[in-house]
Amino acid sequence: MSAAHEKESALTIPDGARTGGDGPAAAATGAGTSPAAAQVTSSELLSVVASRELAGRRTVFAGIGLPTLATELARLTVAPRAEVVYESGVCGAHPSHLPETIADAVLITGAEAVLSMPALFGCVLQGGHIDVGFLGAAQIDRFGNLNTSVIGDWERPEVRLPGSGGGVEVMANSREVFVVMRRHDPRSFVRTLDFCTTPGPDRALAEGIRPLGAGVTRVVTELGVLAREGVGDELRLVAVHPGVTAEQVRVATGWDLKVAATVATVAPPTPAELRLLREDVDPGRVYLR
Amino acid sequence: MSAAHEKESALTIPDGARTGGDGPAAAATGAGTSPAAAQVTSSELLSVVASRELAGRRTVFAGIGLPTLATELARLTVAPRAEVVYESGVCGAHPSHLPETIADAVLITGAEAVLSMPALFGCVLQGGHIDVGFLGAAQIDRFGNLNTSVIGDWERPEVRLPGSGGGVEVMANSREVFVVMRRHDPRSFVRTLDFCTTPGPDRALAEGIRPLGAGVTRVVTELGVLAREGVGDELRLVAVHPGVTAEQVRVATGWDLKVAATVATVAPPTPAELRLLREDVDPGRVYLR
Amino acid sequence: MERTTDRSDGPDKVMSMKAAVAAFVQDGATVCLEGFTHLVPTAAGHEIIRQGRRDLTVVRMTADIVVDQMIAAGCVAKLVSSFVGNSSAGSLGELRRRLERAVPEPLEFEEYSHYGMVCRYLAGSQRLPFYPLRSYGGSDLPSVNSALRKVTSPYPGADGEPEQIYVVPPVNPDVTIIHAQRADRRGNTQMWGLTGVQAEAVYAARKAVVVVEEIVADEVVRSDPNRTLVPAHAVDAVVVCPRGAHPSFAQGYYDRDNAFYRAWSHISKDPVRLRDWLAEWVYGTADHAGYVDKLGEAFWEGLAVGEALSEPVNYGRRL
Amino acid sequence: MERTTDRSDGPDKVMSMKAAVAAFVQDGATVCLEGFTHLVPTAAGHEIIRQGRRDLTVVRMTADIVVDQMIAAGCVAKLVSSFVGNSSAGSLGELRRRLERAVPEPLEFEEYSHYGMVCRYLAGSQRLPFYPLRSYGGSDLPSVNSALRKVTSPYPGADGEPEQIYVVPPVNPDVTIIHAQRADRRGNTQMWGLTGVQAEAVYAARKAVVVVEEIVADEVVRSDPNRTLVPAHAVDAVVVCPRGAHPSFAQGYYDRDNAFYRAWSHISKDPVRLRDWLAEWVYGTADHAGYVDKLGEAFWEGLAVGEALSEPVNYGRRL
Repeated sequence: MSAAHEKESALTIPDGARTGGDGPAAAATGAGTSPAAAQVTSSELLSVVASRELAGRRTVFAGIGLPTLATELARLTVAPRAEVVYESGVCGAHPSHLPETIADAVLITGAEAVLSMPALFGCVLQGGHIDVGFLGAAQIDRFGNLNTSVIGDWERPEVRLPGSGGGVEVMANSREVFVVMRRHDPRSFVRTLDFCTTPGPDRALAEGIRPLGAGVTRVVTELGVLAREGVGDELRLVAVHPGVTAEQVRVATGWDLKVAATVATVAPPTPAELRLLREDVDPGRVYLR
Repeated sequence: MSAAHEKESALTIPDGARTGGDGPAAAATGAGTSPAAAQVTSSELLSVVASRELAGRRTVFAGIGLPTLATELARLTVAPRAEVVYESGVCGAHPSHLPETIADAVLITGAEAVLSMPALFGCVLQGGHIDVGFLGAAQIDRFGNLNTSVIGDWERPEVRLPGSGGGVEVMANSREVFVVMRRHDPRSFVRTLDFCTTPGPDRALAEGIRPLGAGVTRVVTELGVLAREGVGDELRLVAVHPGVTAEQVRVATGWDLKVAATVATVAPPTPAELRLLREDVDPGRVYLR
Repeated sequence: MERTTDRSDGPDKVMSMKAAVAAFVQDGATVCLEGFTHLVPTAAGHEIIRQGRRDLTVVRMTADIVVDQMIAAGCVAKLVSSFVGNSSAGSLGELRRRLERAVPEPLEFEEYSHYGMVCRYLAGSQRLPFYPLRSYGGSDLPSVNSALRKVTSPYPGADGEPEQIYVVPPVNPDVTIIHAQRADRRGNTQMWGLTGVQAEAVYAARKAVVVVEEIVADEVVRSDPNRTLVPAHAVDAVVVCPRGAHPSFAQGYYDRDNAFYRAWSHISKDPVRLRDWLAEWVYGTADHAGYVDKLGEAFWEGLAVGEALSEPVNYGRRL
Repeated sequence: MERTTDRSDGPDKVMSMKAAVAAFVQDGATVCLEGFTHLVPTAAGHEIIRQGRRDLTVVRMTADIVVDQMIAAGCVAKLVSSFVGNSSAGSLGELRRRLERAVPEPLEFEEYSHYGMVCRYLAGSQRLPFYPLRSYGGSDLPSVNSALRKVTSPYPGADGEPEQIYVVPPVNPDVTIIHAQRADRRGNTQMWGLTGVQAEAVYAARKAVVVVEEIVADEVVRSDPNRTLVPAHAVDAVVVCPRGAHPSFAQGYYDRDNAFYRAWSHISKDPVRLRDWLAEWVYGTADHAGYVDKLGEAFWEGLAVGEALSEPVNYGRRL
């Protein structure tokens, strides 16, 4: 099974921890994390970095896993009023247990509202009520266009992936989109997508369709953070994790990656962030393993 | 106030009884009803005749008043499985009291389903689930096109009527439409509508729009019954009440009314029909006065 | 592992009717008031009258008593509607004078059918450029309403030929005001009985005000999330206003005042009587609580309803 | 005056799963199975397998385990879907073999996004020639799915220029099968928790089968008419099949069998193991009651849920 195929959906970040092989050791020895981060798992690192990007955001369309962890952490830190809207139609969930899927029964019991699919996709998402949508992908290109359909040719693919789910709609209708990619390598960060399932606004505009949002504005990876302002803009490296160089990121990227004039170093997760994440958000370490 | 304006809606038959002046005496002395019908009010007569036309029909889209009485009576006689769907969204009502409006609280309590407007108009009506829609109108023409908007010019009308309500949709989407017109006179049965609010299928087709149903197939009046098969067909007189002549009906009609080769005489309401209507359907005589 | 913390935060949006109308209804605005016979936001309309708003475009499927009152009070420059009548009880006197004789001044009127209005809300709520519907073919309505247009389907019709269909444009009111049975303080709104097109009208609007019979504890709302037809993220203000739908009704709270519907046909027929009515019942009351008091408890007892409780359903709890 | 008679008639539509599938699912038919993770009509899919249906076009937003099983059993010629994966648990082995290597034979696949599928149901349920949505601009999906087309809006866009938008065609399945918590004998169907697109999928279909956890008395349904998402007039058959959504869940009745979701990725990866599974659990059981018994009560206790009752609401009674 290819790495790409491990995703559960376009809305769920592939979580290596859940299929084994990505514990603290992997993070510590992987991409050259600093000593300070050595006790931090890859899941924790990505969750913390993504949470910081949610400052000031209100409505987040997210799948289970890292996006939910990031949003829950953000609610405790930089975005106290952030609300997760789930693709299943749940708004204002107050789960008694950490949910295992976006449709987990514990998300429904005690929720503030459960919407039908037409209301969720039509009124909430297409209606423009989502500030940030989280997406994952098998492949991403320099403009943040995404492939979640196939590796290889669509008609006879090498790997058949799950497809769009609501990914096309999240991209077209959220004000901005965050992508979390655990693996940062040239197989995933590609010059040309095998298939564009989920187009960003540049591709839409080229076809004469006016999108609502900016498309992908943040890509958080094991190596750093790529950013993009909106229409016409390319992803560029704006931050690296401690110990990672810009050149390492460029080599791991399948196109000629632009690098910001000043590349920041991502501040390692603070003790406070880690404590909240570990003790409050996911005390059972369902996703933080 | 013009007679035309007394309608509560396109879905409600004007009920003279409710504004006074149409008791048994009026019916008896009005249009030359037979001695046998002398004890029968106009409301009762129209309800009974309309109920018979519902034989075999299942779903009836109806307003309060005569259409409801007719459908309730039909459920007890010729159409035991007939169900009224109300414009307010109520399906399978089991009211504790006779409802005074299509939105009466007693229609909701104990109902089988209450639908939103998008579901009612989109799925039930436009979706093609209605066998018979009942409509009223200020004016009707020979093809069953209806005016419920204005008497006179739309921009500065002599009388402003309530307008379509859901009448346009009932006509466009019901398999057939029954019209009950208490008053049969040239002011209501007109050669040319002042304004066509609610077009039958002929007018729709002339514009290249393909309607679902047959349009108006029955018009029940104080004088008799007009019928029409569907697209391309004109209303023609098929039955008269006892004591009424075809010529009387033609004189009361604003166009050169076609008359069927054989004009039947409407069988007067039977004692059984009257008993059901009076004792079971409307024991409080809310609409039967 | 059971989680021990819960974060029911988010802003409290409760404000007075006076403050909500002052904040969200500006002169010249497009104001949608929805509620199909049931849960008509009458009290909000009265507060708009009290605050003397002008040049409003009012969007409402069934333009009924509250619209006639707002027109008479001089608040309304334009009406967008699919039924302009006093329900089953007769006429709207002021509206007819305006449309038939431009007395005391003209009223702009945009006429639809019910589903045309529903589709405008659907398009507005879904941010669509248009919404198709199988109405209007052969009608004279498109001749007096240029918003009713046609598109050709890119798929062949049932007969293999190209197919045309009418469409309506979205409506995106500056503010939508609805009345509901209950909400929590952050605006999660629950309604039952006839629910009409209120959820879509809220989502179509730039701002939304929900007027409720009562604010309930978060736990009440959260015991039945499927009953929440309007989630908090779509709501800007929650106004507590018991009996605010009178003379219409609130299922399970009070019944319809049919006598007043019948009376309105007479009151509104006479411009002087209509203005006297407004002076006494709207301008003469400080707010809806004053209107309710003025009607008196004996009156409200006449509209009281008994109990018919829904059977609870089980949402389940992880063991 | 209070009325003393009531007429709760209409046809009883209760039938066995065997009879319902025999009557409503024909070889070559377009069969919609809906339920978004929640209330997946698994038992119906298994009965379709037992009866050996062939050449079906299956329409389902989230093609998951039951679809993989139906494909493996040779029932499916074509799949119309917007997500082909084993939920959060991995892969659908049979589906991947078909699409990646045409092993043991090809499978026709029509790919959409979720909202594209929703809009196909909306168009189908509303008898529209198409439904517009703000998706697909710039996507490669239209290059592999010619059903995705564009129309030009007859209204100018926000910038005053003409505006194009993608549309999808209606889907009108020969039969839609859904699973729900409860219905009355005539088909008034009540669901809570995630309700997805089931109501629209039913209205879009020529025939509709509702599978329920339980049949309840008319009075239970009628105590809460707003909970009825599918009225009787849209339903052709009611099948009582407790635990018929396993391995998915029924809110308030039993929880999701997450272990089986995870197991399916392994089972389906091996064609022999997959066929053994079908032999044992589908062909080897006479009906869903047999499947339920075979799993055993201890198993079901593991999926049991506790009580979290909705607060009743008052519908009111005229005094």
